[in-house]
Amino acid sequence: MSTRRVLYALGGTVAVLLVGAILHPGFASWSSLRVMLVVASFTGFVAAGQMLVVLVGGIDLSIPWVLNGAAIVLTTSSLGQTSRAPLAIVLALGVGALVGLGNGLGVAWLGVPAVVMTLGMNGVMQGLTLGLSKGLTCASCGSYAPEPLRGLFDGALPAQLFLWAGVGLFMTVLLTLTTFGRRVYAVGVNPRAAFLSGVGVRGVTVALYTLSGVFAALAGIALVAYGGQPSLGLGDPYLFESIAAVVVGGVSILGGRGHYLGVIAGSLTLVAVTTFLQAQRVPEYGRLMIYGLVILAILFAYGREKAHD
Amino acid sequence: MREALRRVSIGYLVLAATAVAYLVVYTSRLGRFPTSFDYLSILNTTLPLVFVAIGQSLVVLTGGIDLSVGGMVSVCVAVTATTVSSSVFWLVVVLALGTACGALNGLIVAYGRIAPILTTLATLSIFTGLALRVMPVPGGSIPQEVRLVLTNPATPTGLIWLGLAVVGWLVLRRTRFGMRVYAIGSDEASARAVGVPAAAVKLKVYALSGLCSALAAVFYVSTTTSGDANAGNPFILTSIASVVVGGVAFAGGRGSALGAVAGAVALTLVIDILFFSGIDPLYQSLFQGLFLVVAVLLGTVAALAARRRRQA
Amino acid sequence: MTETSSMAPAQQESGSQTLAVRASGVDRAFGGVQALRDASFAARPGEIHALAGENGAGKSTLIKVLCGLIKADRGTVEIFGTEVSRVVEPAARRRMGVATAFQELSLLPDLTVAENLLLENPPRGRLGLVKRRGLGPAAEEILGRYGVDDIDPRATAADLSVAQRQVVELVRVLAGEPRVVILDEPTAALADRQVEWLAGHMRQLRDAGSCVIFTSHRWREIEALADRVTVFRNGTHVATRDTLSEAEAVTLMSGRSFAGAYPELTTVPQRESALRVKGLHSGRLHGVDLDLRRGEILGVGGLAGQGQRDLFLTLFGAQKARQGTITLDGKAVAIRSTKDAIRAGIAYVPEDRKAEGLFLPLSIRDNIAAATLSRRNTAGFVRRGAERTAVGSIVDQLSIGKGRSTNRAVDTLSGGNQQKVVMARWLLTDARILLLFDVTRGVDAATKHDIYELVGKLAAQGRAILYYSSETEEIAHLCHRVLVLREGRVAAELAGPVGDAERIVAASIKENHDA
Amino acid sequence: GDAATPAASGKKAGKIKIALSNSFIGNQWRVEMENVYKAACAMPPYVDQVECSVFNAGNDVSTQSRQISNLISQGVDAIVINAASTSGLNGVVQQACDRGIVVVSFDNIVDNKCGLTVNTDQIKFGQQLAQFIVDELNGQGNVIMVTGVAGTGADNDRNKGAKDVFAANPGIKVVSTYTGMWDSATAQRATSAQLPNLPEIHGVWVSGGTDGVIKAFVAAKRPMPVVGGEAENGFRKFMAGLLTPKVNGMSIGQPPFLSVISLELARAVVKGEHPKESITIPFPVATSDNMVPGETVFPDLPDSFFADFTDSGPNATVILCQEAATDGTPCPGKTLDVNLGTP
Ligand SMILES: Nc1ncnc2c1ncn2[C@@H]1O[C@H](COP(=O)(O)OP(=O)(O)OP(=O)(O)O)[C@@H](O)[C@H]1O
Ligand SMILES: Nc1ncnc2c1ncn2[C@@H]1O[C@H](COP(=O)(O)OP(=O)(O)OP(=O)(O)O)[C@@H](O)[C@H]1O
Ligand SMILES: [Mg+2]
Ligand SMILES: [Mg+2]
Repeated sequence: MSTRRVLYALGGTVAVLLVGAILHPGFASWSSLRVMLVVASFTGFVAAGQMLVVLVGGIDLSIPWVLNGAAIVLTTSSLGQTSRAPLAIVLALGVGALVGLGNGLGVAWLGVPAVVMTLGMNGVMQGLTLGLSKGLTCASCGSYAPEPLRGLFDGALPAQLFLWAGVGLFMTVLLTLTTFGRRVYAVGVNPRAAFLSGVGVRGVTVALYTLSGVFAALAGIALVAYGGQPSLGLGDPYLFESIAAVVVGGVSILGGRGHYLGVIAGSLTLVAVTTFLQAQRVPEYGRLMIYGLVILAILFAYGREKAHD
Repeated sequence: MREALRRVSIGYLVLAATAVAYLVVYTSRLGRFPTSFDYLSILNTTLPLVFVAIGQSLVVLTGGIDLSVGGMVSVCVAVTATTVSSSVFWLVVVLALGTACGALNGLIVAYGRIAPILTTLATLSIFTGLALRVMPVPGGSIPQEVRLVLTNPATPTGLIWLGLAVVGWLVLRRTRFGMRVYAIGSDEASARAVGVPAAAVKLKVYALSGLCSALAAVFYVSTTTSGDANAGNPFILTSIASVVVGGVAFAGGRGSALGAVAGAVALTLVIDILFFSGIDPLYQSLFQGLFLVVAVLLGTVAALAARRRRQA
Repeated sequence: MTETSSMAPAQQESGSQTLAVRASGVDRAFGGVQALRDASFAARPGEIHALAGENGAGKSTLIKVLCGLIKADRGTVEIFGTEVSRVVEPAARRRMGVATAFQELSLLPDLTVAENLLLENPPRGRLGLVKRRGLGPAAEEILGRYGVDDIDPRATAADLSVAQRQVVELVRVLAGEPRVVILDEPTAALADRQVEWLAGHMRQLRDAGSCVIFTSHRWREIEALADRVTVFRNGTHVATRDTLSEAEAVTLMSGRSFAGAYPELTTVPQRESALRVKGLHSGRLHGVDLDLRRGEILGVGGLAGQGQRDLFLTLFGAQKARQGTITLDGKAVAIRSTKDAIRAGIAYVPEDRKAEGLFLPLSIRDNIAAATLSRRNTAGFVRRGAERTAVGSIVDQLSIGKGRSTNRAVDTLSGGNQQKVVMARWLLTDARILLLFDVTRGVDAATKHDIYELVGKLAAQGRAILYYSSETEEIAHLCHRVLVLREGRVAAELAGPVGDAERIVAASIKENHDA
Repeated sequence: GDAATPAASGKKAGKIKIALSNSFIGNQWRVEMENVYKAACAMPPYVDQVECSVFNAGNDVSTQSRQISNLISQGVDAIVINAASTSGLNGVVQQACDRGIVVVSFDNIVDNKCGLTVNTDQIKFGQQLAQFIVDELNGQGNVIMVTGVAGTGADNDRNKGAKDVFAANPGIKVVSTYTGMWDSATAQRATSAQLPNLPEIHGVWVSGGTDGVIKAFVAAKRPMPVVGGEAENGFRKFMAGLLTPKVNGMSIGQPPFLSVISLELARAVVKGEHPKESITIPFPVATSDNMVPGETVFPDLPDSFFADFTDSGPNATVILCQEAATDGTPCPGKTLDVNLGTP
């Protein structure tokens, strides 16, 4: 059932690329594809976390400022020095994990609806990030992300793509081969039954939100590596985009169904559509409208809920 | 329903608490009570959010969510600001436009069977594009007479509209349609099974949300006196926040639009509280985030306590 | 009305007086499952017509097609001679006088009883607006008309017990005084007294000229109530008869002959105590003591809603106890979560398999393995080979799904098989204590029989079983001992097999006849 | 109802009250703009004459208009505004004007004519950068335009100015136009994605996010075009040759010190030292040839930092130090001189 949706999602990507290649020669060339893959990888990272919480019927709206906060932690703690890079990465991921943990505890233990908990957390992170850094992404330093990180994007086959493949492998293994993955789907499909089967529903939920924070932080690290330095508002584009990637990737927003492979396809589809429209020099208003229509078309193709009968 | 009443009253409680806090920080800061100017400006600036929140609460009551309110408000603001100065008749067109946008959402959700959050995520993009098309640069205007009738800065005409909105909801609540909205939110499959025409009701609910967005747009243009194609964006999250603070259950079926109205006013008051308490502006969003979580947490705790009491 | 025939009713009765309901040539598939194939059915006004068949025979599907909840892939449906196949909308059928109580209840959990009853026809005041203050009294009046006085019309539906919900659902259907009444397993959650109550109203409607259609897995109800019986098997009409013996019916339903309802209670409980409970307070329980011995099947009887569910949930760690001690194999234990319970060797099989047991879209294997994941866990990974073996053997043992792949989603299975999947999950845990809560609810006769035998076998293996059923008869025959709960306390203890359900009922209501 | 208008009751003999109402603080430019405002307030003459306060509104018009209403209640003498919407605050600004409060808006200005504005000519911004590109390319070549946030006045004006210039030069071919959302990261991603589909590019016109665009060219190993862009420190590092490759470019920035000029205008108007007139200030312009570390480019500051927080040269409107922009602390031992020009 959900494997079929993965195929649809991949089909959607291929269709968008084909249409692009026909209307705009060279659009689907390897060099173009490679860049789109790199750009899509950021969405892919964020969407990995978003997918995990969506699988249990949740949602993570705190992604923008978790991402941004982690990005700033990375530069301020590494000061651009290679020797401090490992520590900085751990710290940045740790921030993501900590915030995710907070979200998870709020949702699972305090029973705050996910929308509220994560929306509130986004505000909290924004306030903390701005207040603590005084708005300077790297307090009086001109340093860049440490050299090894910036190397992620060099070469004909950038390491970033391997990193994304690694994330893909991790997600797939986690969800399909581990007992944790089994529990995730069980909780997503029927939390009450999962609880009565001895699944630690709260624990699973907390773990997933924590992972979502980690993935947002990972995206922050990748974006800093990509641009050299963080900026304020770095994460803003990724909120709705991560949700869109998840659903275009065939994950059911109601929980319990979906695979990360589809989300990879979904991320690529979205980037391809945007890139194509910009290449066609469609004005901004047209781009927004067509983007919306494409998402609708995809939803009509395979995102429909079961008929009530 | 008593359960629902209890939940709703959380929204009122939060409102009461913020109102008290507002009075306290205001008077301690300025050494006097708020004047009619303050009340009027609170009223007029809240009105757009109040309307969006009512629309949003209707959708949430059916178990859905409407992210496209931002886009609908933007389109309607753009059209209002560009046309109404030529003829007031355009106000009717704006309301129809909003309703049509909402009905489009409703059609897709109810008959296309696409989850509300996804539908409205897509149409948000479409409506925002449309708004940009109508109004590439901010500007436009609204006739002074319209302004005086809708959001008069000197007399509380806004109260009339707020009152009408409240009465509108109370009437709606006392129609079979109103009962059906709750039924669908409570359990859509069951509601259909007992003869509720779920698709038709949802279509109407989303259309009403569009109408509310259009009304919000009209009031927005009336308070600000001109328009902007991005005007609607902030309403997406603030309307959701209002609904939640107002005690409407996200799963649907529980709560009331009046709670959402209370939530909207409370959120506006929080801005004022933060203003007068002299919080470092860099930390402002931190407190807004905390407020949201704490308000909802209180609601959850109270509901839990109520349940305990009843079971004991 | 004396002719008996196994011809399809549609042909049989064409040309006779107007039929209330007529379906012919109906096909309906769910994904890969053909729930109805070329199914026919007809019922007349002024009769009570029972629809019988095994789990998954397609009864509920037919009913959903009749009342316009789902569309037939093929075929026609007529209501009082009017073709309605094209309009798939319960509201439209309601206007034609068709009212239905569904197998999975359709009360709206967040609405009050009053709102549920009056949703589509609320009392109106001036301007045609709903009189919200009138809802309560109006609902009280309706409930009163049906002699229901123990349900507060202002209570939220979600707070009612299953039986109360069933009653409200039935009142909602009956109160419309419909010309066609369809009741899908209306008695599954009802106590005997309530079944009598329902039967009275069904007859009354019949006598007033309505067509009453119902399904049940309890033959004695069909026998007592039905004017005619239609039997379905594998989604097809098999026979419609005026009279039918149970043996005949079983043969028609299952295609095999089948005798004897309850297996004999051959085992004897061992001496050692497996589970001892002292002074348990939780939910509606106010101080329950019990001692469950190994190899014993201990029945928990009593009227519905006397705290049975609280007892089971608390023992399983799904509900907090206010007070009391639990001793396992002589050692005091604290069971704070379902995880604790499972680790201690306790299993709970719930009544409501869809809501509390199954992960419908997941595979049979995932469903069965769900409670024992950590047993086949190496460094976080599932040992898939071991899982396949373990699940495979239990599936064979319980003959689930006729030997087809365990990769199939559980929602493609019939109700009986789904119930077995839940049982299988718990048998895999090797639990020494089984809490079986109304596990035969809505299960067909053949599967029920399988379950009885299984329960006996499990006891013979030395497992301790706490058994609750909404069918007192079952408890009377299956259990070594029966505790009767009343108002959260053990009111009586009967030695089993009790044999006569009346004794349990009597003990349930002694001293307090309107309880 | 209180009979006295709030403004009248709030007025005191001593310091005058001037508040900054900023629509949001989510980007570097706004942070610097607020910092220099705070720094100025802590320096003479403002530290003695003015009681300053700063408010942020989360980019939400209704929040900002609540704050302005509250400022009216508080009885401030002047309000300095960077608006969430050029049109959205007209109503409340009118109310402030009606109560005799001086309103000065800058950057994202308020339409309402009753308020004063301190601004730069955004059409000219677009023209000047485009003209630079045209000149450097001798009127011949492929150009891409990276625009800002659609639907805003500044974006529209900048694009219009540039388009006019490019259209007037038939040898220039605008081969691609897309939005960078005035954000380096977004601009970098969009440019990266477009480049494989584009022919050789000779000139790039950027409304904002310039360093991101350049980084995308670097990553794609494309020949570096002539760049006309904003005043991001990262861009200027490329222009100064501090980052490779050295970029031939012109950098014009919307200066963060607009807030300080607005503060001065507000102060002067309240004190009656300046007529109630709006002012337009010239853009600080920098080109690759006149890069001075510590003045127009800052090696020790982030790329996203706006390097035009201070004006320079003999006709400078205002001169500020680095701490003012980074920490909002006053420049050591200095009276701040703001040159509003001759009215
Ligand atoms: N929504 C559904 N999706 C998939 N399969 C279904 C669905 N509803 C019913 N089925 C399948 O259709 C077949 C007929 O089911 P139906 O519910 O009609 O049986 P039934 O005779 O009512 O059985 P029971 O006595 O258990 O209620 C079964 O195999 C069942 O699993
Ligand atoms: N479903 C009901 N059943 C019985 N009594 C009810 C019901 N609903 C309301 N009442 C009674 O009617 C009176 C009026 O209720 P009211 O109109 O305030 O309903 P409400 O649920 O508060 O509506 P809203 O959701 O619009 O706030 C209350 O005193 C309440 O006790
Ligand atoms: Mg009320
Ligand atoms: Mg059935």
